[in-house]
Amino acid sequence: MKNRQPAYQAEPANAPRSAGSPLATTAGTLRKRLPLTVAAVGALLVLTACGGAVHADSAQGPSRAPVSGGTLVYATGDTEPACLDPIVSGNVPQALVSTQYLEPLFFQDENGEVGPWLAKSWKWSKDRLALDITVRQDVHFTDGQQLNAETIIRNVAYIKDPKTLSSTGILAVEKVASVEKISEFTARLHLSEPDNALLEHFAQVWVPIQSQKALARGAEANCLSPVGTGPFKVESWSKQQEVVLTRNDDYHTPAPTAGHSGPAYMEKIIWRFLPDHAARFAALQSGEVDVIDVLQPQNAVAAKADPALDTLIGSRPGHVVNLTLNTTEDPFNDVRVREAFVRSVDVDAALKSIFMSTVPRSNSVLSSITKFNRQNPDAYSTDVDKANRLLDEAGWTARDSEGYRTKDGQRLSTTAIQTEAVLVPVSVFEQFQHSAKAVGFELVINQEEPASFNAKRYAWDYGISPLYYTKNSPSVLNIVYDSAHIPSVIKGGYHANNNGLTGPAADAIDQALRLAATTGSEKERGELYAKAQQLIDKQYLSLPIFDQQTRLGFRSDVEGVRLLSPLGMPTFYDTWLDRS
Amino acid sequence: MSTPTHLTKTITDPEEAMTHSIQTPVLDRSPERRGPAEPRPRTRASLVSQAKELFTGLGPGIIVPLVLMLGLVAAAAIPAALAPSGPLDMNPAEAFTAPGTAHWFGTDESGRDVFSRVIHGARSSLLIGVLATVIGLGTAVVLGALAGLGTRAVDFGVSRFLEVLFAFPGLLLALLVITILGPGVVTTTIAVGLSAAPGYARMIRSQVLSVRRSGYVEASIVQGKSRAFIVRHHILPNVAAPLFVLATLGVGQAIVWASSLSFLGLGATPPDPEWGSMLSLGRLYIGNAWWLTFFPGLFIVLSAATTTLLGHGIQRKLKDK
Amino acid sequence: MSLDTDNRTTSHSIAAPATRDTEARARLKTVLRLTGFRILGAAGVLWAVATLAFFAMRLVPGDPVDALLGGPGNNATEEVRQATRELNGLDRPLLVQYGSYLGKLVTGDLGDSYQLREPVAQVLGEQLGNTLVLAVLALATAWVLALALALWSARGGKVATLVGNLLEVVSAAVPHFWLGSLLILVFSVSLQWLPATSGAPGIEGLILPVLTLAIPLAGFLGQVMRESMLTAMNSPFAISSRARGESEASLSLRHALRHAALPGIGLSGWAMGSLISGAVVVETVFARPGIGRTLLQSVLVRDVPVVLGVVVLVAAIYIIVTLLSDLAERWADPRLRAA
Amino acid sequence: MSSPTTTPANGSEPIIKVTDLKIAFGSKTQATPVVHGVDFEIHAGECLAIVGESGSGKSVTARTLIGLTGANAVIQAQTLQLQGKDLRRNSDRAWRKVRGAGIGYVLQDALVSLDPLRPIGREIADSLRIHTNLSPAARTAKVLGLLEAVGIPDPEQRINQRSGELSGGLRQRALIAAAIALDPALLIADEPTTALDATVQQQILDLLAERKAAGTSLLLISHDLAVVGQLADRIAVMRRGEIVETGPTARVLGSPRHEYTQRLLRAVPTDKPRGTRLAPAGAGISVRQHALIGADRAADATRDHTGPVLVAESLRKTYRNPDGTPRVAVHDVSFALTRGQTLGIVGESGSGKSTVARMALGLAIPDAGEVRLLGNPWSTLPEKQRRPQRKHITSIYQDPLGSFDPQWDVARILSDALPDSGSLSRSERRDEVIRLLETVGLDASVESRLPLRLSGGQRQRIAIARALAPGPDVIICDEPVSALDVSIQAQVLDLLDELQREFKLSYLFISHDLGVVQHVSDEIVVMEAGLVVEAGRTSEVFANPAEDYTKKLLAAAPRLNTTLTGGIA
Repeated sequence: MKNRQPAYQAEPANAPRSAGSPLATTAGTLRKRLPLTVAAVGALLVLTACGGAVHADSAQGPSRAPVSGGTLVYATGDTEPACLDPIVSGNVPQALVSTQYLEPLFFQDENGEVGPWLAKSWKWSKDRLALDITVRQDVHFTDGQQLNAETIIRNVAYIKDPKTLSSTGILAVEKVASVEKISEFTARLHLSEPDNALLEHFAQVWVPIQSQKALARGAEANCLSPVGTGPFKVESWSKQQEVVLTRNDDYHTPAPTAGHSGPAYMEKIIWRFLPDHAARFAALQSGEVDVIDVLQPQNAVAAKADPALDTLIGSRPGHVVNLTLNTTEDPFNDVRVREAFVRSVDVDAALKSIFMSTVPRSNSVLSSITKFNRQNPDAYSTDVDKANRLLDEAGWTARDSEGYRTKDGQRLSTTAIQTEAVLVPVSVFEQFQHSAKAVGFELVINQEEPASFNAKRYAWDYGISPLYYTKNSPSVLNIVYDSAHIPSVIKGGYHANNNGLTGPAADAIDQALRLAATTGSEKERGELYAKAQQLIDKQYLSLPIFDQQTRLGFRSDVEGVRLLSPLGMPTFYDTWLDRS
Repeated sequence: MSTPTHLTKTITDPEEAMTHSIQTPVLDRSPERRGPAEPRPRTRASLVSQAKELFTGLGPGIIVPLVLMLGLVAAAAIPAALAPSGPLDMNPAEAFTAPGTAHWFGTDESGRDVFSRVIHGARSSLLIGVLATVIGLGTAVVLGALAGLGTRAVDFGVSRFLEVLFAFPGLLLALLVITILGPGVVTTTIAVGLSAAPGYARMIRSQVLSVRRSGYVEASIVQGKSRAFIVRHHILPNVAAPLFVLATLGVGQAIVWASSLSFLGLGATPPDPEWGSMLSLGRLYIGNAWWLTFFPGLFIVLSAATTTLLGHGIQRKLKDK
Repeated sequence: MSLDTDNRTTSHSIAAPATRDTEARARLKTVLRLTGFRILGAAGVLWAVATLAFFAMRLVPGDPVDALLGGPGNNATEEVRQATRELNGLDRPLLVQYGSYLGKLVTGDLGDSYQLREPVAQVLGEQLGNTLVLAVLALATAWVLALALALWSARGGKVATLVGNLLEVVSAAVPHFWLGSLLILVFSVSLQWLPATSGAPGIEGLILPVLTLAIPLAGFLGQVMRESMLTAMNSPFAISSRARGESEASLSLRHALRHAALPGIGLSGWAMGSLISGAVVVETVFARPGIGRTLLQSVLVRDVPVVLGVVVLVAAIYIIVTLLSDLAERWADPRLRAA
Repeated sequence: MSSPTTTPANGSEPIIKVTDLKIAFGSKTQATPVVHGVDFEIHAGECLAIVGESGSGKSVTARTLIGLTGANAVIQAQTLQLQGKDLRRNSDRAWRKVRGAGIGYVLQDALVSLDPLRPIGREIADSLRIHTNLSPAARTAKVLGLLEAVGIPDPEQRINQRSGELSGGLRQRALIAAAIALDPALLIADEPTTALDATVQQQILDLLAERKAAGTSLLLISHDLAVVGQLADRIAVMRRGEIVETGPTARVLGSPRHEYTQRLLRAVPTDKPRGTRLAPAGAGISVRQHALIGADRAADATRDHTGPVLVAESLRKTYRNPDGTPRVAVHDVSFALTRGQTLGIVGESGSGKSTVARMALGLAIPDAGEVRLLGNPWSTLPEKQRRPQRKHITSIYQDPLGSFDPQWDVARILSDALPDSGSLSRSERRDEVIRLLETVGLDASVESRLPLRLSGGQRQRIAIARALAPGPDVIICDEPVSALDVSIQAQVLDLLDELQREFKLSYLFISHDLGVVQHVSDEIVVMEAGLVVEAGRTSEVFANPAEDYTKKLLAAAPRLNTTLTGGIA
């Protein structure tokens, strides 16, 4: 490999947040040193959100001046979106591609600070129940429509229309009761209650600003060719094959972190869908494609050894990839058993072997780039003696013929559901199964296909479930840990909270989270989220494994590949091909 | 998934049987082929020599696959005696060791010995193959016998039903079965078995029909034998022999198809070593650790080819007889 | 039993030239009659297939609403889910849904894909070409490979027979995904001769997938073809031909090849089915768009209309190919025409 | 040891000359000899017939002349010359030049000797393509001429047909046309008329006679003395790889010198009165088992039935073709079979005689008319009621092997055929099996064999034993000797005759072979196209056939010159 040091911005600002964590890495070291991770960001499971921070950008101090023109072939390992407009549903695969042609109102930088983008300025009312947003006056969508206050009104209405079938977007504007036009370029959002995460929501590509003219065509047409203000526009979409994006020649609204201004260098991007990991990497190796994502750890190792290939890996914000424990039934209704399980398995060994040391461990339920994350290695370290002690205390003292612990004739056993598309490969479970057995804990692995995986998850038919939730805000905790989101323990159906904890311990967590969401003070918000994390850690509701990541592999002659905060999605605005 | 069955079409197809019966007398008339003037008498005393004759009569066409098959069966029966370590013994520190003296087939991502896992995997892979074939043949025998022995209406009904099943390509049928029942070894076995069933059934039907129309069944009717007698003493025994060949040929294909389902993520439950799922996991590491893909694949090919060769050998043997 | 055959030949020998026209017409009538029956039967089979698949998909765990909402793992609220259900008529009684499905099916309407949000007919139309190109090329390649191997090994003495037999048996035992992976490893990654995926236009992208599909099939066809080729080479008509001074090479080309091809033609229907099964795997390995991948994907996300569409389409293809191969067999083998 | 060398018909160079030809099969070190040194020669325009039974080595000898003996054959000869050229050291290429051009070869079974997938025109044109430089058009013209020459009507249409679309006779003609395409000096015809109906057989023989008249030398291979008698100038009788006797046809047939030749001639049933022994005494079987179980036991009321044992009244049977059109196999057939007598049914293939047999056996149910057995209803009964009566009527088939379950040994086949097999003890049953075997002249040791391992004659005897086992009144014999060699046929016919007299059996004897039917039948029924053409006392019908069809049939039947055969006796 070409050993050029990437001009990856080192981000000291990032350090305080993640200081104290062994994870504290600069982007510089991340790139290549820590090519990450695992499996498919099965968009399938990806949830979404707001808040949080950054990570990203990349690219290199090129040896020569950027060249304009050419076609970039990008192969994604994520599933093909059903709709190119991320308002409809709202998942990672949509975010990946729509980052190239859609832009939100605000820009959230790597420190979690929100700044202007399509919006020029904003102003909260005293009671924080109204927000005035003034947009730039010089922006036209690629269909000629000018950006104005009406645009915001139409976009919010579109999101809220039940026929649009929005999932992520509708959650983001949940608190927005109505929108009012103040002037040609200023709109006022009226809220039903204060929402600390609202600006973060409007900094997501899942809540982009689209041409009202285009939206008026209806969801079906809009899905095929959403119209935004981004550096590229959707040219065509051959389902199950590729999306073709062409350059927006009038582009002049780059994100604050962009490396240049004016139109993008690439003339065209072919966005191909290649879900098979081996095939995708082989395609990169043979030069059929220029960039791939969902780069497997073993392939990252191979890319490292290949001078023709480079890698770029960055974390995504939100709830980390974790094993969520179902507290609604035996044996995880006992916190001692939950901790014993967490203490018995060796996450580090798994990361070292299966991921070939390419993925850093997470010791927090929040991603290392999410604001207010609090790494807690003491809580999640392996400690077999303690696991044994806890299980003894919990009454699992007898042993059966196979060496498993029993209580009242019942074997200490739990079932993990697993599916290809989630980020935790089955070999990790196999190792956990092996180490759990050492303390007399039986772990049964149920491999499922995505649909039955979710069916079981909805029905609470699991002991352990691998999960994550992408959102650029610590408020992701409100979604996945608030006990209000356990609506259907019996009935089945979607539930954001998958640990199912109720009772006083849950009440304490709820209280901290709810206060954090509405408090007017950012400092207090930080303290409350820290407290909530502490409570969550203590209850051992989940075992954090690693951050979700964007993992790119690309040909070494592709310059200027960057990840865009806050979601860590790749952007090809600065990208050019060093091919002569 | 019904592949092997079609290969034996040559012997079971009534059309074919007709051409044979036309040709046989011709061959019989050529002097060098003319039946033995005085066939060797068989006495009980010569049991030993008979056994000897049986074995020398087998030829390498049967002996080589037979020996290989015995090896695989041994691995399935007493894996612990053959494998240096347990299939689940982990040592993450030794992950991805290349094949060598310590680990003949290398180690996998959790540091498990691939050779031991391949040996232990023989049991589930062979079991899937055998059971799937048993399920397929069992279903097929019922359907085929119904069609072959039943009235015209029953035959019509069953044949149409088989046609419908045929219109689902094997993997499609298996996919549906698995999505309904959920993935796992048992389901895979059932799915593979069921999807092979229509092919078998069609052949059993034609075999039953050809026996039913044979001269000896007619002779038996003339003797006043009952239907039940004819079914029990003529049809069943004469349908059973080709069935055995079918089964042998089917096992190999069942193993291959089961492994394909494992590849699609619908197969065996981890951490049980099963060649298909080992292979499909190993395929992710094909650029880094080829041995994870190569050896399980090799054993799938080996066992499938072995059963096929064995089936062919027996088929030839039956034909010669 | 032999009476039937005897009778037939006698009637032929008696047939005067004048009756031959009527005879030909009668034969055409027979073919048309049989074809008519087959078409009726085909419609019945399609109906049964659609019905079976329809109810089977209802037994499958997992909620089709997820497919409508962007796949399993969407975080739609229960209200949205219910709205979606109503919007798509999934809240109606099962039999009503079945009735409306059948009603649409008769008019050729396969419904709209839950996940892709376009008519199933359009989805399949886009994908069918890819898979057919792959399958037909693979079938042709398998034929060529199998015939070449049969020709070579049937004439080449003991060693060639053994090697030929081994090659056939082993290729027939190779799982597609393993073969595909190895081919990619060798030809795309190491040698970089051929692309690993079929995205690129042109023939290069097809070579590896076609080979992956063709080689195991060639193993099967080869076994059958060689068997009938050997039978032909040892049959009285071959001796008869040798007695006219025909050389072995010419004999195998002029006589045996046809006989070897016959079972291949007869197996085409089955081969097509197995190729479509194989396409599910091969299209996944080579990231190639097509019916197989669409099927797998739609089964996994419970995109019911697409699954049903694929099932019906594949059944139709199977029926058509079987019909064609029967006709081709009758055309190629006059013995069948008489029967 | 070999027979005296043939006398040249004239002084010219023989077309083919063979001396001391030895053929063995197997490896060089361990070869099984099949032909032990035969000599013969054929001159221009001459026809030599090699006659022998299966296994005599006659076909191998013929094939050796064109170098197609087989891969593992070891051949030695003092002389092997075609038109003076030594063939012994021929290379493969040289052999190919001989085949088709120098020697034309007509294989025995035309049904399978033409490629079913190629038009006969192409098959015939092959020799032309291989051995000449004729253009395709010229070849086609020549083929048309050949088709004309061998008497195939409408050559323009037939040229594009495949063997499956032709009748047996036309196929054989096409095969001959292919063999004579290049007008070879020698034409070898290996059993050219086997499996053909009598009338067709006669036409083929006429065709071969024409070729001979045109100057082609003929080597005729046959098992049938009557067939070769018409055509051959000289006959060589072959047995176990040796020529036992050679001589001019009239002499060999008229005053055979070798005992084997005499035996063969004696075995020909044609024109031999009913009851004449065909096989020499000692080789045949005399029935000693008077106490035949079945006969004893069957002495029940039905035995007392006087009048015909089997009566058919206006039988009619229609089958359906694959395309759904009806095909009438039997239009209207009536007959009555008297106890202790044989009724012969004779007809060519497709005449419906086998369907009649099936209806008599209750295997096919007549659409109209009725079969009565021992005066009782038979064809009208439901199968369940027919079953207990089935012991009264049994059958013997043309293909005994096909009528035996391949997995059953002889003992099981026979003991299974015994009536009430439940009431007999194991050893009683075994005794009866052995008595049955002895009755049909077989050694008890065959009881443990599979039928597949028995010779054709032995198999047919087992079939007869099985038919006897239940002690029947009527036995339906459907072409029971068609697949047998002459001498075996003679033994089987003798056996049937003796059994009939011993047990007062009645036979319905179905055959296409007029000679056999004439020999065994008291009365005959001549069938054509599902109809009875003529019926009556055998002697009368044969002496004074009333119908044209019968006359044609009788005329076509090959027969030995009676005055000559009379000389043997």
